[in-house]
Amino acid sequence: MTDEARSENDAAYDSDVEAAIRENHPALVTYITAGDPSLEDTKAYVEALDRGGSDLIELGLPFSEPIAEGQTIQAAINRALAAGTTPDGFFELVEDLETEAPLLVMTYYNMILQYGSEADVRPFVERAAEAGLSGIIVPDLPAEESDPLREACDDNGLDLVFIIAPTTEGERLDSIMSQVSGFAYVQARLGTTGARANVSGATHDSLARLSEYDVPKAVGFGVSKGEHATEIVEAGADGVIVGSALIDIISSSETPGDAVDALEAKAAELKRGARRGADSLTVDPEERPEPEQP
Amino acid sequence: MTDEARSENDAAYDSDVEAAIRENHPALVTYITAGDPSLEDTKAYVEALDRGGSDLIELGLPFSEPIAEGQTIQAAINRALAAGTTPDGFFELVEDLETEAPLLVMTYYNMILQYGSEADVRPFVERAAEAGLSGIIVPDLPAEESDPLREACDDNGLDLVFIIAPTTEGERLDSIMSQVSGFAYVQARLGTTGARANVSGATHDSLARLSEYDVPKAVGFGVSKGEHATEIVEAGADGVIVGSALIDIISSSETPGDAVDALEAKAAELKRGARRGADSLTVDPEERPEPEQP
Amino acid sequence: GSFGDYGGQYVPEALMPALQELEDAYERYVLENEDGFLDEFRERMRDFGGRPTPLQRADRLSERYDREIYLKREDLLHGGAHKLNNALGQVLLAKYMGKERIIAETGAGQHGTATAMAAAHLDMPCEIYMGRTDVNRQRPNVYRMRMNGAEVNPVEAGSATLKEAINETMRDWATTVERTHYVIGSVVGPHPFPQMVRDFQAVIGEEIRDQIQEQAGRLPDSVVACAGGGSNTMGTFHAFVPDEAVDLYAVEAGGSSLEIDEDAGLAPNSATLSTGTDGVLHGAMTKLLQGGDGQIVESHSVSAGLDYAGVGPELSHLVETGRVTPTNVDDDAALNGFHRLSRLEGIIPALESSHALGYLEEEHDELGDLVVVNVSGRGDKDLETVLEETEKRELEAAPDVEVFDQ
Amino acid sequence: GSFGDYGGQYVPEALMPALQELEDAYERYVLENEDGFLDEFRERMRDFGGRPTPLQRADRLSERYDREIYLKREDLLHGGAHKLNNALGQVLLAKYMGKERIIAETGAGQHGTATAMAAAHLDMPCEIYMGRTDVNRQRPNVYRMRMNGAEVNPVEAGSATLKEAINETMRDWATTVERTHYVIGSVVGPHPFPQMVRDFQAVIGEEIRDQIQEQAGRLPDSVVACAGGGSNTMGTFHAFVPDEAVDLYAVEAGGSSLEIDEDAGLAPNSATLSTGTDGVLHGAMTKLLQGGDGQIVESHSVSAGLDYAGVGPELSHLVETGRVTPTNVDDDAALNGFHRLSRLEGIIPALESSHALGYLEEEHDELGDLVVVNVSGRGDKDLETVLEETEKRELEAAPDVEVFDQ
Repeated sequence: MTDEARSENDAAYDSDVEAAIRENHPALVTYITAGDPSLEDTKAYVEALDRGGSDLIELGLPFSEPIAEGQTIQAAINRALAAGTTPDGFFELVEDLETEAPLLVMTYYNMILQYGSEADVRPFVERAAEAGLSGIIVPDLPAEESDPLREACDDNGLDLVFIIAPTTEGERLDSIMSQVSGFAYVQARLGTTGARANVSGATHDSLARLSEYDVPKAVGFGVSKGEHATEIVEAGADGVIVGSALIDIISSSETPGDAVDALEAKAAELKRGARRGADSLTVDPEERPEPEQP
Repeated sequence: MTDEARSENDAAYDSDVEAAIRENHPALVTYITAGDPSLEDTKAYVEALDRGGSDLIELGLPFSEPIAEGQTIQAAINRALAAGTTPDGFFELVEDLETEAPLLVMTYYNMILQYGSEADVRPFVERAAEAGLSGIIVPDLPAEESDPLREACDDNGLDLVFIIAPTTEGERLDSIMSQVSGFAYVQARLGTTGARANVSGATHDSLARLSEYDVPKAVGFGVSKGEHATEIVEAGADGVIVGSALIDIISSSETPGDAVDALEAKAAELKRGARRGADSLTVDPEERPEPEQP
Repeated sequence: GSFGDYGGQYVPEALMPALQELEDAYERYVLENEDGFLDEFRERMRDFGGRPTPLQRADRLSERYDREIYLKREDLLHGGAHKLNNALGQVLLAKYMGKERIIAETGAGQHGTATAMAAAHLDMPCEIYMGRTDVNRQRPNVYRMRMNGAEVNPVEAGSATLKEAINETMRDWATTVERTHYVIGSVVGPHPFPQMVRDFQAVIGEEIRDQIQEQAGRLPDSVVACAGGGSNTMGTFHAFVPDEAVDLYAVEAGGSSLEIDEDAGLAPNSATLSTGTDGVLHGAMTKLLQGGDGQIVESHSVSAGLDYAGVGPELSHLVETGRVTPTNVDDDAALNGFHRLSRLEGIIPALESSHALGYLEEEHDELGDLVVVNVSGRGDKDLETVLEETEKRELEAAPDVEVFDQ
Repeated sequence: GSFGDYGGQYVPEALMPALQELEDAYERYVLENEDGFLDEFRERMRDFGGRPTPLQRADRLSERYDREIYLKREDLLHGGAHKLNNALGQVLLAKYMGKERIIAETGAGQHGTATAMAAAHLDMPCEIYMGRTDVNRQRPNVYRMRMNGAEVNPVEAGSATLKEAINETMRDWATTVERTHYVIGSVVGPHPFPQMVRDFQAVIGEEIRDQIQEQAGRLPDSVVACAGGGSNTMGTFHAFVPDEAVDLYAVEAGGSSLEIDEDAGLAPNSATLSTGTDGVLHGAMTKLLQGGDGQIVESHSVSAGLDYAGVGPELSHLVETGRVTPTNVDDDAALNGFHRLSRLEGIIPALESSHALGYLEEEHDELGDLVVVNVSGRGDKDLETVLEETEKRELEAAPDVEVFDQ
C-alpha cells in the first residue's frame, strides 16, 4: 500500500489495517509463508493475491517450532527454512513489494525477541515499520505476555493483532476485545491452522458471542472455499482469513507461473464468496447494522 | 566273574571286589558307559577291557544329569541315552557278560531310587545282585546319605564303594574309611572326571594322608597313560582307575572293531604301567609294606 | 538338613566339606547374626536393594474380582526381581567366609544378573555360567552381567541351556571349592541352600505380614505366589506357614499341557509340585519331573524363570503335608495375566509372576476376601517373548499390536 | 508465573483458559491439598511408585574419590526413573479436574512410558505422540506403552522425532483442550507446568534432605544432578535452594563439542544452561540453544533423555542468580560414568544420570566432603546405545566386549 493511501485512511480509522477491513467489507485476508519455496516466488505470489482481491496480506516469517500451525503451514515453514529464509531477507522482500493491501508479519515470539541479537522486541518492530509492514500477529503471544511488544508497536505505528479463540470467554474476552488493534483474528475452531471441508459450528457461536463488541472481526482457521467465506460473512464476520488453502496451491502447482494464476483465481473466488455473504445480509429483512461497503 | 570264582575269594577277603584289588595288586580298574554307542558294542568293549588286564570293571548306567562328570563322560552318557539305554537293558547286558573281572555299576542316586517305580533303593540293588554285579558306585551319594543304600547292599552281598576326595579330611575321613566296602575310590584331584596330562600333586598328598588306613585304595580322576599308573602305584595306590581315556578311544575309533582292539591295548598299557610302579617299589630300599602279588 | 522326607545333601564327596563349612557359616552369621552379618545384610538390602518394597492395593483387580487384592511389589527391587534378596545375602556371606570368588549359573539370566550386581556391589570377582543358546537369546542380560564386571562363560555342551550351565558350574565348584562360593539361585540344591535361600527371601513374607496388618487391619485369607524353583514362593510363604488360617497357593507353570512325553524326554510344563514324583536332583530329594526310569525330563514354560524340572524340597514337604496348595495355569493364562496387570494396574509383571495373576483370574472364587499376590519381578525382560507368543494366539487380554508392525 | 526473567505463558490464545484452569487446580489441589489430593498422591507414590527411594552410600566411589559419596536411587522408582513422580501427579490432578483424557509426547520414550503407566494405574485413557523415527528405534518403550493400554500415535512429519511429537501434541491439545490434560514431562512449558512439575519432583530432594541427615548427620556440601529439561535436577535441588551452604551442580550433556554449527542448525550438545541464550520455546522464556536469528537448533547427546534444546526456566533463573552451578561433561565422560558405576557399585545407571557420575570423576576435587549424586534412572533402556557407542571408542572404564561378539 502506498504511503499516500495510508495517510488518507488514517483519518477515518485507528490504523490502515482497520481501514483495510472496514473499507473493503467484507474483507479478504490472505496468508502465505515467506520463502516457500523462495523469496522471489513469494514476491510473485503476494502480488497475485493482491490482484485477486486480498484486502490484507499476512506474510509468515518462518520459525523452526511453529506450535500453532497445522501440518500444511508447518511444511511450508520447513521449506522456507530449508531455502535459507532469514528475517533480513524477509524485510527486504517486504520492501520490494508493491501491493494495494497492507502487509502484516505473522511469526513466533522468539523470532521477534532475537532480532538484533538481544532479547528485546524493539529492533524487530522498528525494522518492520521501516520495511513498510502495518502490523504483527504472534500466534504464541497471548495478551497477558504482550505488553512489551504492544508498547513497541504503538511507538512504531504498527497494529498488534490478537487472536480470539473459541475458548476465549468472560473477563479475558472483555479485556482482549478492549485492546484490539487492527482487527480481531477470530479462530474459527479449536485446533491449529489448516484447510477444512466445512465451516465449524464454533464459528457461529464465536461470532454471536463477539457481536456485542464493535471491532472488526476476521475469521480464520479452516477456511478454504468461496462458500465458506459466504457462510462466515453471513454469520456476521467482517472478513475471512485464508492461509492453508493457498499453501496447498503453492505446494501442488507444477510451476511458479501456475501457482501465480491459481492464487489470483483463488483470492478472487474467496472475495466473491465473501461478497455473496454480505449481499445476502443486505437483502435479509431482519434488522442488522448495515455493513459498510467500499 | 563266575559264581565259582566268587565263592573262592570270599574266604580270604570281605568281598570279591576287595579280592580283585588285593589279589591283582597293583590293580587296574576300568570304566565305560553302558550303551555308548549301543549295548551290543559295550559288551564287546567290556570283554576287551577284561582281556586287556582289567581287574575290576565299572559300567556306567547313564543318568541325564551327571553332575560329577567331566565333558568326556557327559558326552558318552548323552550318546547312551540317545541310543535308548535303560536300566533293564543295562541289567540284561550285565547278565550277558562273561568276564574275569568283577563288575560294578556306577550311576547316580536317582536312577537307583526310581528303579521299580517307587522311591526305594531295594529293587535296584536286588536286581543288580541278581544280574551278577559285585558293587555299586554312586558319585552323588556321600556317606551321610548312604544308609538306606548300604543296608540294601549289605543284605544283597554287594559292595558300596565310597569316593575319597582331596577335601575329605579329619573326622569325616576316619568315618568314611571305617565304612569302606570293596575299596576306597581315591579322587586324584578336585574337579570332575576327565583325562589329564599329568598326575596331580594332590594325588600324592591324598595317598600319604590315607597311608595309615589299611584298606585297598584305587586312584581315579585324570588317569590316562601307563606312566600315570606307574606314578600312582609308586605313590602307594593299590590300583588305578581309568575312564575318560577309554571313552575317548570309543568316541574316536572309526569302527567298533578298532575300538575293541584299542581298548584292549590301552588296558594292557595301563596294567603294565601299574606293574612298573609296583616293581619300582619292590626294589626300593626304603621299608614299605610288601604289596601282595598274585 | 531336611524337610520331612525331602532335602538332604546328595552331592559328590568333594563338595561335602564345603557344604559343612557353609552350614557352619550359615548358622553363625545368618541364624546368630555373628559379626553383625544380618544387620549389614538388612542395611544393604534397604539402601542398595530398595527394601522394603511396597504392598499395594490393586484397585481395579479388587473391583474385578470383588475382593480385596493386594500386590507385593518385588518388581521394584533393584535388578527388577526378588532375586537380589538371595544373591546379595550369599555374596555377603561368602565375603564373611573369606571366599575369594563367586560363581553362579543362570538360564534366562535373572539370577546371573542379580549375582553379578551383588558381586559388583561387594567387590567380589564373579563368573557366571550360561548355556551358549541362552547367551544368544538373552543378550541384554549378558550385557548387564558384563557391565557389572562379571565374566560370562558360555557353555557349549548339549542343548547349551540351564542344565548344562548347572553341570558346568558344579564342575567349577568341585574344582575350586576351597576358595569359591557357588551362589545357588533358588531354594534348591543340597542343604543348607534351601533353608538359607529361604531365609534370605523370607523378608518378602515378613514385610507382607506387617504391611497387610497395617493397611487392611488383619492377616490375609489367601497368599498366592508363582513357583518354579520356589525362591519367591518360599520367601512369600515362610512367614505365614504358622498361620493356619492363611491359605497358601503355589502357582506353577502348566505350560501347554500337563502330560509328559516320556519317549521324547519332554514335559511341556514345569508343574513339578502338581504332577511330579519324588527323586533326587541337584543335591536334594524333592519332587521332580522325571520318566519312570529316573531320567529327568526337559520342562517347558513360556516363562524361562519357571522352566525347571525340580522344585525346592521344603515346598515339596509343605505340599505333601497339605500346608501349601499346588496349582498351575497354562501359558495362555499367564500371558493374559501379564496383559491384564499391565493394562489395569500399570504394572508390567514378569512372566513368572503372571502365572500367579493368571490363577487369580481363573480361580479367584476359591480365594478368601483378602488376598495377597506376590509380583516377584518386572516384565521388561519378557517383552519380546510376550510379543512373539501373543502374536501366535488369540488372547482376550492382549492389546492389538498394529502399531508394532509398521 | 515467572522465575526472575524466566518463565511465562507463551502459548496460543486457545490454550490460555486451560492454563488458567490448571493453575487454579494446581493451587487448590497441589498447594492447598484440597480434597486430600496430596495425601492420595503421596500414598500412591509410596504403594504404587515405591517411595521413598533409598539414599545409598557408595562405598567404592567414596574410596575412589576420597570423600563421602551418596547416591539417591531414583532408578528404583516404578518404571525405572524419577519420571513417575511427575506423571502420576499430573494424571491424578487431571482426574481431580474432571478431565477425561491424557496426552503426552515422548522422545526416547521414558516420559511416555511413565505417563502410560500412571494412566493405566488411574484408569485414564491415554495417547502418546512419538516421532516415527523414535518409534522405530525405541521399540521396547513403544511396547511398554501399548502393554499399559496407551495409544501410541506415530508422528510422520519432518525428522519425526521429539520436536515433531511436541508440535503434534500441542495440536491435539489445542483441539481437545476442554476435556484433555497434556502431561508435560519436565519442568518446562508454560506456567504453571515448571512450578507444578518441580513440586511433584521435589520429593527427591526432600527425601535426600532427611536421609542424609539421618545417615551422615548433616546436610551435604554438594548435590549433583544431571540436567536436560531439568525435572530430576529441580526435583533434587528444590529442597536445598534455601540452604546456601549446599552447592548445587547441574551437569548437562556436553555431547561431542560445545560449539554450535549454525549453518547446519545443529548443536552437538545439549548444554543449554552452560552455553544457551535467552529466548522463548514451548511456552516459556528460558535459556535455549538457538541461532542468531532465533531458530532453535537441533541438540545432540548420547543420552536421548538429555537431548533437548531448552531447559526449565527456574533452572535458568537459578543459574543466572548464581545459586546453581552449570557444568557439563561430554559423551565419553558419560559413557565412562555409566561403566564405572555398573562395575564398581552394581548399579547400571541411565545415560542421563551417567553425566552426573562423569562429572564426579572429572571434578570431584571441586566438591565438598559430603556429596549426593542423583541417579535419576536405570540404564537397562540404554544397553544397546552404550554397546554401540562403546565399540566406537576407547573408554577406560568399559569392559571388554568379546563375549558379545560370538
